[in-house]
Amino acid sequence: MQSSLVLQNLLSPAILFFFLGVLAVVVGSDLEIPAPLPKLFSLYLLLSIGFRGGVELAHSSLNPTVLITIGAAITMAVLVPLICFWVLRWRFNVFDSAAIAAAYGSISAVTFITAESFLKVLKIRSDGFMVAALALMESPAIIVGLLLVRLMASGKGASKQQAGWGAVLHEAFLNSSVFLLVGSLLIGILVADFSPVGVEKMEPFTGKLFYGALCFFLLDMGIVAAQRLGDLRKAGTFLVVFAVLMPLFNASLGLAAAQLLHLSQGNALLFMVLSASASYIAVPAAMRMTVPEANPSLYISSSLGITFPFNIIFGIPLYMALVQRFIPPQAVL
Amino acid sequence: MQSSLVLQNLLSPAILFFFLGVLAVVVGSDLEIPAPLPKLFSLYLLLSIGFRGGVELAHSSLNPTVLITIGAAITMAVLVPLICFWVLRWRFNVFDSAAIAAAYGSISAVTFITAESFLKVLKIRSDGFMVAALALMESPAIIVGLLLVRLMASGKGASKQQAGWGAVLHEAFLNSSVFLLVGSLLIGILVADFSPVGVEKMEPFTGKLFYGALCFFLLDMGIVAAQRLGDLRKAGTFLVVFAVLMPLFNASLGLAAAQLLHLSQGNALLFMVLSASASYIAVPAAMRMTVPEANPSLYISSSLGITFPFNIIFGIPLYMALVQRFIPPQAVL
Amino acid sequence: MQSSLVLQNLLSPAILFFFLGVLAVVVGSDLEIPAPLPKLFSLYLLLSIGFRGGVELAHSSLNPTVLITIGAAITMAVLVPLICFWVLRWRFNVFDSAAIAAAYGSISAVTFITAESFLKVLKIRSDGFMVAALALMESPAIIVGLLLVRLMASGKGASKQQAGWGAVLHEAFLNSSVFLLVGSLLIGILVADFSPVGVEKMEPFTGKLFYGALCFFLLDMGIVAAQRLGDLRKAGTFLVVFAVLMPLFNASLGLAAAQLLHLSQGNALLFMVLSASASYIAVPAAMRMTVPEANPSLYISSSLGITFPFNIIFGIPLYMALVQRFIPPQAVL
Amino acid sequence: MKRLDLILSERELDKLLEALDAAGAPGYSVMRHVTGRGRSGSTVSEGMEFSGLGANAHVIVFCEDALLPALRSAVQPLLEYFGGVAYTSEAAPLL
Amino acid sequence: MKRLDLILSERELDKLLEALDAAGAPGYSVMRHVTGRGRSGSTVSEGMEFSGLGANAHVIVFCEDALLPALRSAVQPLLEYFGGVAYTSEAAPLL
Amino acid sequence: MKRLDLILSERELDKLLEALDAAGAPGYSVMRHVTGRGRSGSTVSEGMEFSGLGANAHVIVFCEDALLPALRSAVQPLLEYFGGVAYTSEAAPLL
Ligand SMILES: Nc1ncnc2c1ncn2[C@@H]1O[C@H](COP(=O)(O)O)[C@@H](O)[C@H]1O
Ligand SMILES: Nc1ncnc2c1ncn2[C@@H]1O[C@H](COP(=O)(O)O)[C@@H](O)[C@H]1O
Ligand SMILES: Nc1ncnc2c1ncn2[C@@H]1O[C@H](COP(=O)(O)O)[C@@H](O)[C@H]1O
Ligand code: NA
Ligand code: NA
Ligand code: NA
Repeated sequence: MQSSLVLQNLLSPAILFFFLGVLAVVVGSDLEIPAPLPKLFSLYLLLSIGFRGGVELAHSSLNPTVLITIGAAITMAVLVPLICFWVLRWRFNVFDSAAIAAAYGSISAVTFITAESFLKVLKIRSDGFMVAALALMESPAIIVGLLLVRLMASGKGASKQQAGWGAVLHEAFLNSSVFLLVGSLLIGILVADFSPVGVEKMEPFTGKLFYGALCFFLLDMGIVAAQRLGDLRKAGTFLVVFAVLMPLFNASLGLAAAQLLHLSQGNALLFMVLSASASYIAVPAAMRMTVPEANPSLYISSSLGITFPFNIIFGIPLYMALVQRFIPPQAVL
Repeated sequence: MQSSLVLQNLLSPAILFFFLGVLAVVVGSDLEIPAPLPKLFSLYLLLSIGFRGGVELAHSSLNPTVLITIGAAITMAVLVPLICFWVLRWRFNVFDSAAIAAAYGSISAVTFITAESFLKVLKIRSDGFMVAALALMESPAIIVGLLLVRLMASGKGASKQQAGWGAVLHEAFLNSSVFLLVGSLLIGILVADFSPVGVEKMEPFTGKLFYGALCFFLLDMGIVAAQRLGDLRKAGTFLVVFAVLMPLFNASLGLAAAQLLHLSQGNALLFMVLSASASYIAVPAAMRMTVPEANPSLYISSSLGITFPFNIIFGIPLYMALVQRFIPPQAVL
Repeated sequence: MQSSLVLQNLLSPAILFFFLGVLAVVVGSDLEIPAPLPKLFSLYLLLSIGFRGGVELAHSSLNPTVLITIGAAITMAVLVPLICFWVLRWRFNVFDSAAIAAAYGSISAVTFITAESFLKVLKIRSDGFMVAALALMESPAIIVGLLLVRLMASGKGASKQQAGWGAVLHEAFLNSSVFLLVGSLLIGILVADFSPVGVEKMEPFTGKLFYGALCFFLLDMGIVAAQRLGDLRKAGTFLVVFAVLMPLFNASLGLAAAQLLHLSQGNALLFMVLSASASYIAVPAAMRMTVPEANPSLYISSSLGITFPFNIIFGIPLYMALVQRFIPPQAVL
Repeated sequence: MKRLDLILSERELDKLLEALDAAGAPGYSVMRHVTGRGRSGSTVSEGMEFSGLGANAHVIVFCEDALLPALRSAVQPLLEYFGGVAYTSEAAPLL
Repeated sequence: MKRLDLILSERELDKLLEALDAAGAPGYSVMRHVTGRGRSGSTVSEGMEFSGLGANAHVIVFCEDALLPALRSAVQPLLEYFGGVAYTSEAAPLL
Repeated sequence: MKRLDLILSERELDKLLEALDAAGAPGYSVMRHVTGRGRSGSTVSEGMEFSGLGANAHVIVFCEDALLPALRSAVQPLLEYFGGVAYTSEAAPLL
C-alpha cells in the first residue's frame, strides 16, 4: 500500500517537474526561470489557494470542529519551535537555533498545495478551513523565535541593537505571503456569500490553471533547492539529519492531534503536512530583520534544500500511509 | 436598487482585489507585483479585449448606429478636454491644465473592462463596437491637449523648443496601447470572418482566463493607486474635487448622448464610463514628450489615484443606476 | 487549393499576431514585450509541446516506423548542415559557413508548433513521436558544425584556443531548450503510463492555453524578427537568397524522405518543417561558445529575420500543398 | 579614459542611443528598469513601470577623454528637454 | 562632486531611501534585482528572489562633497545592522 | 581602493564569477539583463534575451589595489575569448 502511494506521488507531474529542475542543476544545464517569473507563480498560487479556501470555507458551517482544529494548528505552531530549539541547542548558538526553530514551526504553502493535489488524485476530500489553518500557522513561530532570542540570549553576545516589537509583529502578520493568503481567503468568503457569479468567473484562473502552474513553479523550486545543496556541506551532518527527522517527529505530533480531534483523513494529512513543513519565505525574511546574528544559509538550506524536497517526495505519501493506518476513513468531520 | 448595485460591485472579486492592493499599501505590507508582471497583464488585457471586441464586431452588421455611436465617442473625446481645460484654468497654468484636460478626455481601458465585467454579472448585453469606440477615444484628446498648449501658451513661458506635429501624431496614434488594441481588434475581425476555428482556439486564453487576470491586475492597480495618494496632498483640494466631480459631469454628458442615440442599456453604461474615465497610460506618456512643462504628478495622481478608483468603485454602479432610470431596457439597438 | 491554404494560414490568429509585431517595428510604435516575458512563453511552449508529445507517444506503440522516422530525422540533421556548408563556402569563410550551416541543420520549435496548429485547423492528425524527432534534431547539427570547423579550419586563422569536446557535447545535449523539451517529453510518457489523472489535471495548462500563448509569443517574435531585418543589409543578397531557397531545398529533401518512409500527411508536413526550419536559440548559443570567430549577426538574422518568417507565413502552406500532392491521404502510418 | 553615466527616462532611451552612435561612442551598456528620485522631487517607481511613463534607464559609456565634447553636445538637448542626469569620472582599462 | 554607490538587500531599500531623503540627497537612482556575494561569503542569487529574502539593490547618489558626512551618518546604522557596502568616488557633471 | 566594472555576456557569467572567487575577490555585485553595443558594432537588445544568446551582465567588484593583478589574470582569458569590457576606477569606502 505504502509503496504504491510513494510511486503514485513520484510519478505525478508535480514531483516529476521538481526532479527535472533538480536534474538541470545536477547535470549543469543552463535551464533557469528568470526573476520575477517565480514570483509570479508564487503570488498566483497564494492568491488561488486563498481564494478557493475562502470559497469552501464559506460553504461549510462554522462548527466547533473548525475552531478547535484551527486552535490546534496554532498550538502546533507554538509548540514545534520550542521543541526544535531545544534539539538545536545541542549544536548551534541561540541565534541560529531560534531562527531554524522558527522556520520549522512555520509552514510551507507549496508543500501544503502539493499535498492537496495528492489528495485530489486519491479522491479524498479535505476542507476549506485547512487553508485558514495554513494562513494562521505562518506567524506564531516568528514571534516564538524572537521571544526565544530575547529570553535566552541576554548578554550572550547580543551586541546588535534590537528590532522593536512593533516591527516584529508587522513582519509576522503583514509580510506579503501571509497578507496575500489571508486577504484572498477573506475575498473568497465574501465572494462566495455575496457574488456567486464571481466564483464562477474566477474558476478558470484560480482552479483549472492551478495544477499546471504548480508544476511550472516546482520546476523552479527543483532548481533552487538543488542550488542550496552545496551549502549543506558547510552546515554539517547534524543539520541534515535534523532536517529529515524533525519533520517526521512533527508529523507524528500532527497525527496524534488529528486523531484526538477526529479529523477526516484528508484534513489529517494536511494537518500533518503543516506540522512537518518548514518555511523558506516568510520566516527567513523575518529572521533576517529580527535576528541578524543568525546565519541565513543554515535555515534556508535546511528548510528549502532538504525538508521541502523530503516532504513533497517521501513525506506526503508516508504521512498518507500513516493516516490510512490510524485514521478511520469515515471520520466524524 | 442603486445601493444593491453598489454592493454587488463592491463585493465582486475584481473590486475586492483592488481594495486588497490598497490595503497592502495602507498597512505597510511588503506585497508587490514586481515589474514587468503588471505589463504582462496590461498587454494581455488589451490584446484580449481588442480581439474579443473584433470578433463581436464582425458578427454585428455595420449599421448606421455603429457609425453614429463611434462618431459620438470621438466627439466626446474632443469636447471633454475643452471643458476640462476651461475648468482647470481657474487654478492651473496652461501647461498643467492642458495635460490634465487631455487625460480626462482620453479613456482608461481597465475601467472599461471592469464595467464590461459588471454588465456580464447583471447579464446585460453590450456590443463589440464599443471596443472600437474605446480604441478611437484614446488619441483625439492628446491632439486637443497639444493644440490647447500651442494656441494658449504663445509667449507664456513656453521656452522649450517644441516637439513637431509628426512626433505628436505618432505618439497619439501609434503608442503601444492604441496600437495593440486596434491591432487586436482588426485581427479579431479578420479571424472571425475567415478563420472561425481560430476564434475557438483563442477562447480559453482571451476569454476564460480574462476575469482572473483582471483581478490580478487590479490587485496591482490598488497598490499603485494607493502609492499615488501621497502626491495628492501636494496637488491640493481643487484637483481632488475636480477628479471626483468632473467624471460625474462627463458621465452625465455621456448619458445624454446615449439617450439621444438610443443606445442599449449596456452600450449606454460603457459610453458613460468612456466619457467619465481618464487616461493614465497613453496620455501621460504623450504629454511628457509634447508638454514637458507640465508636472506629471498632477495628471497621474488625479487620474490614477482618484478618478480611476472612484469610477470602478462608485462610478460604475452609480452610472448603471442612472442608465436603468433613464434608458429603456429594450432599446432600439 | 494551394492559394486557399496560404490564405487560411495568413488569416490565422498566430500569423496575424506575428504580422502585428512586425508592423509595430515598421511603423515605429513603442510596443514591446519586456524581458523576461518572452522567456516565460518560450519555456511554457517547450514544456507544453514536450509534455503533450510524451503523452501521445505513450499511447502509440513503439513500432519500427517510429524508430525509422526518428532515425531519418537525425540523418537529416547531419546531412543538411553538410549541404549548407558546401553552399555557403562560396561566399563565407569557414567559421561563418559552419555556424550558419549548423543553424539550418537544427530546428525551430516555434515553427514546428505553428505547423502543428495549422494541421489542427485542417483536422489532419500527426503523431506524438514527431515531438521526439523535434527534440533529437536540435543537437546533431551543433556537433557537425564544430566538426566542420575543426576539420576545415586547420591553420586558417584559428588563432583562438579551442573549446573542449566535453563543453561542446554539454552545450549540444544539455542546453536549456533541448533539456526542457526532452525532460517534459519523458515526464509526459511517465505520467501517461502511470498517472492518467495527472494528464487530465495538466490539460487546461498545457492544452487549452497553448494556442493563445503561441499567439502572444508570435507577437513578440514579429517584433524581434523585424528588428533583425536591418542587419540583413549588411549580410548581403547572397545570404538573403540562401535563407529563402535553402529551406525550400531542405523541405524537398524532407518530402522525399517522408514519401520513402510512407509517413502520414500530418507527419510528412512536420518532417518537412523540421528539415526546412533553422535554429535561432540553441545553435547560436552553442556557436558563440564553440566558434567565437563566426559573426553572430549572420546566423541570427538569416534564421530569425528571414527563414523563420518565411517558413511560418509561406513555407507551411506551401509544404502542405506539396504533401497533398505527393503523399496519399490514407498513409500506412 | 572617461566613464560617462547617463540616467534618464527609458522613453527617451532610443533617442539617446542614436545620439551616442552618431557622436561616435565606441560602445555603451544599458540598464533598464531603474527607478529613482530627481531634482524636481518626482519619483520614478517600479509600480508605474507598466504605465506609459516607464522607468529610467542607466547608460554607461567608457570612452577616450577626447570624445567627451562630442558626447556632451549629443546628449545635452535631450537631457535639457526631457530631464535626466549625466556625470563623468576617471576610468582606466583593466586589460 | 561625489558619486556614492550603496549595495544592500532590497528588503531594506525603503528604509535606506527614507534615510537618504531625510539627509538631503539631491536625488538617487535605484537598480534592483542585483545579485552578488558579500564578505560573509553568503550569496544572493536570482533563484532566491521569489523568497522573502529577495535580491540586492544598488543605489547611486551624485552629490556635492559637502553632503557626504550627512549621508554617511544616515546610512551607517542601516548598513551596520543589515550588512551591505558603500563606496564613494569622484564625479563631475557632464553638462 | 579600486572599483572594477566588468561587462560581458551573461552566458559567461558563471565562469567569470568562479574566476573572481578563485582570484580572491572579497565580494561582487551582479546586474543582469544589461543590453548594449560593443566595439564590433554588435548590439545586445532586450528582444533577443529569450534566445540562447541572452543579454549582458554588469559585475562590480570593490577591492584593494593589491588585488588588481590577480583579478586581471583571472578575467583576461574569458574576456579575450568571449568579448566584453573591463575598466577600473578609484573608490573609497564611505564608512
Ligand atoms: N543626484 C542624483 N543622483 C543619482 N541619480 C539622480 C540624481 N538626480 C536625478 N537622478 C536620476 O535621474 C532621474 C531623472 O532626474 P530628474 O530629471 O532630476 O527628475 C531620476 O529619476 C533619478 O533616477
Ligand atoms: N567587494 C564587493 N564588491 C562589490 N559588491 C560587494 C562587495 N562586497 C559585498 N558586495 C555586495 O553587497 C552585498 C551585501 O554584502 P555583505 O553585507 O558583505 O554580505 C553582497 O550581496 C554584494 O552584492
Ligand atoms: N565603450 C563601452 N562602454 C560601455 N560598455 C561597453 C563599451 N564597449 C562594450 N561595452 C559593453 O560590452 C559588451 C560586449 O562588448 P564587445 O565585446 O565589444 O561586443 C557590449 O554589448 C556592451 O554592453
Ligand atoms: Na511546521
Ligand atoms: Na474620458
Ligand atoms: Na532544419
